[in-house]
Amino acid sequence: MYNYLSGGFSAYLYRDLLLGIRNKTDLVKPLIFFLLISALVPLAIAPEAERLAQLAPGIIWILAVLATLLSVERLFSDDLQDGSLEQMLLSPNMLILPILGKIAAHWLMIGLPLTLLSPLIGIWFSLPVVAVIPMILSLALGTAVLSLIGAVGAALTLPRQGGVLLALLVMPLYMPVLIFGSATIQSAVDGLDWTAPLAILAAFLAIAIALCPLAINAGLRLAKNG
Amino acid sequence: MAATNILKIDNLAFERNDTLLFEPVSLQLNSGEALHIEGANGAGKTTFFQILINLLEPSAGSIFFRGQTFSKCRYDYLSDILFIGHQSGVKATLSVEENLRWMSPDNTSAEKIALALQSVGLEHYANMPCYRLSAGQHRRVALARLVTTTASLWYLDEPFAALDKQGVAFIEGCMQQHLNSGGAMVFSSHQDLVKIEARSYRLQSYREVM
Amino acid sequence: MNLHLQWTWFHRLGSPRWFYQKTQRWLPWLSFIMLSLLVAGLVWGLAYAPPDAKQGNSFRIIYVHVPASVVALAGYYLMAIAGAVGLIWRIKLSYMLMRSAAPIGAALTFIALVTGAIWGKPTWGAYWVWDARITSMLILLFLYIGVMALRHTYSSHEAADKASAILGLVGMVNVPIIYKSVDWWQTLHQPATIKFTGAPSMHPDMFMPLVVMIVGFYAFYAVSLILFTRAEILRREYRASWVKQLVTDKLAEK
Amino acid sequence: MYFDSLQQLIFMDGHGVYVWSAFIISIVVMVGLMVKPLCQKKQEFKNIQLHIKLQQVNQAATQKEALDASHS
Repeated sequence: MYNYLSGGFSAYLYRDLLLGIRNKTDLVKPLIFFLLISALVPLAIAPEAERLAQLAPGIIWILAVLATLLSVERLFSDDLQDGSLEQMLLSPNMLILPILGKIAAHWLMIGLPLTLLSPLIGIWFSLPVVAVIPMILSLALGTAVLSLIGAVGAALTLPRQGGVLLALLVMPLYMPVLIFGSATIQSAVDGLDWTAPLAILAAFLAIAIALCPLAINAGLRLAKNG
Repeated sequence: MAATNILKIDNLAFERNDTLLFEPVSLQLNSGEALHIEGANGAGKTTFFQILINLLEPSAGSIFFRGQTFSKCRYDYLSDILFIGHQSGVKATLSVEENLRWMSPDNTSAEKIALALQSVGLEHYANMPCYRLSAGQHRRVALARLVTTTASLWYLDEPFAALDKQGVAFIEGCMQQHLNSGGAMVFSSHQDLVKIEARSYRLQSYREVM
Repeated sequence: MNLHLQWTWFHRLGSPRWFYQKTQRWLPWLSFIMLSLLVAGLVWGLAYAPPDAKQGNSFRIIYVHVPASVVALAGYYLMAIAGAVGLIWRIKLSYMLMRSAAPIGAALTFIALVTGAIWGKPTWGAYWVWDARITSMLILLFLYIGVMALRHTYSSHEAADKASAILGLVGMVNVPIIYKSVDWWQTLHQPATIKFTGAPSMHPDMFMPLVVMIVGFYAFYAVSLILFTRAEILRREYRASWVKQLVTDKLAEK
Repeated sequence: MYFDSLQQLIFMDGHGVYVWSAFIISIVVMVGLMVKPLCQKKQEFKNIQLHIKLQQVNQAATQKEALDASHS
């Protein structure tokens, strides 16, 4: 069993997953949002397969960004309110591992289900079959980057709890992920080489794993001072 | 057993919005001693605790733990302190036992957990999710840590808030035992303590020199 | 010994009082340099430089658009570095510089965006085209606004300073990535027929006024930054005896 | 000068509206960036004057109190 003192990566990963499973509604909200908005798109544009397929890569990625943004806000705020953030910051170990553990849990609960749901959206939008695997891969890597960057914004806006400010801070930083994520799918649709943009997404993930926890650590320490 | 110096604070000051929050603090704490931090509301008691537990950085002054500067013994220090603040750190969706386990050190035996729950009167609630508990019971879950902890330096910020007589007696018992076994503690409270002998230190809110 | 001297110099540099008194003397000189450069560049660019072969006279907008975007981008780095210096060495002055740099940078980014849009009309026939530079500028504007807005999250300005500094650093790592990504995205979708820049291939008669304007904008940036920082110093250091002395002296003069 | 007359300089073969509006907007914003901190500085001076005055009043009051106490 885990505790906050020895609390490394797996302790926080396990705990956040457990909390997520117990609060099922919070878990399902972003996914429902993802599905609902996807269903609105054909109604708002046109039910023509060709046009939808053209827009699909972009729309899927915009929805992934919005769904992550919607959920990342609460990554630390519950912990701040009930005092467990304080206890986490008191852990003698490096805070980077608990932070990564929490983000990994967030990705497992938001990014991964989105990724798994995406083929369904692909079918709705008549996305060519060749693009499905690139889409799944790009979403899997990209949503992890989105969670990491979003967590930086969530940590910095903790005293006032996110909202529009969180979106303002995080959206510009999401831009490269959005570009290369949708480009991966688009390249596959156009029959081009889609591994190059995917490799760049992987590079973003590597950079984000290395740097984001440092910023999050520094940001969380300010929350109490707000 | 000779009393050893556990904590030494030298001219500790904290600035918020370029104003000192309290008059600089200098004090010492030896093993077996309890220190009662007093001060009017807004004198910065909670902030003072947050500096002690390394959540906030002091603007000036230094803290020594067992004779070493803080930066040199960060790991030892943090693994040897227990902090219970205003917020309990209890997760509503986890059960009482799960919460206590999370907040207790490694290898705490099942018996110890059971004992801790019993001493705060929650033995029958072990598997109940915490959102079903009252506010007072919530606090008791957090305070059950006093039984399971192995830390030698306790920081308790208003431990008696929202507790009935029984609860107060329980904490006083834990504190006494901790002091007898050579531990040390810093706490704040609005209530007068009956049993515990404690030195008191009054935080003075800072007044601008004209 | 030498190191020690440098260290004290560094700390003197970090003192708001030192900065306030020094810049008092620098300001007239800097303003003079700024005005002469800007006026010279403006007259040269507007009246003497030859028009572009393809774009005609509308290309003269380059003399504000490019300097504004160059300085706005450099300003972001300056802001982030000032924040980092504040975080590492805990120098209050450097936080003040960071705070002052944000609105100036945002305003310059705004200039770059508006002039870019105006330039777009005669060149592309539309006020807004998702050109790489303009898109990057738009993102830069959001980054600046984010740094400015983040302050209000914190009630203590020590925490606000640190948070802005962290955000600035995160942005600094990201800015080159964003620029490169947008460039790449641009080439992927619509290779622009006419690019705004291409400075090295420009004719010297067109290029020289641009250089003068860029240097002039840097001088303007310095002057504006100093003015903002001086106001910020007064705002935060109102308890310091030298500030009180300054104010009473000023009263006595009147 | 590249242009033959002032009129041509203003008109710029039909591009004058764009060029001049771009320059005028830029100049207005830049002047604003110089004026705003100067106004702020003026305001700060006023605030600090007020602060000093309040301090003096407080000081006088405490001195008077001390004096009264010693007399009685």
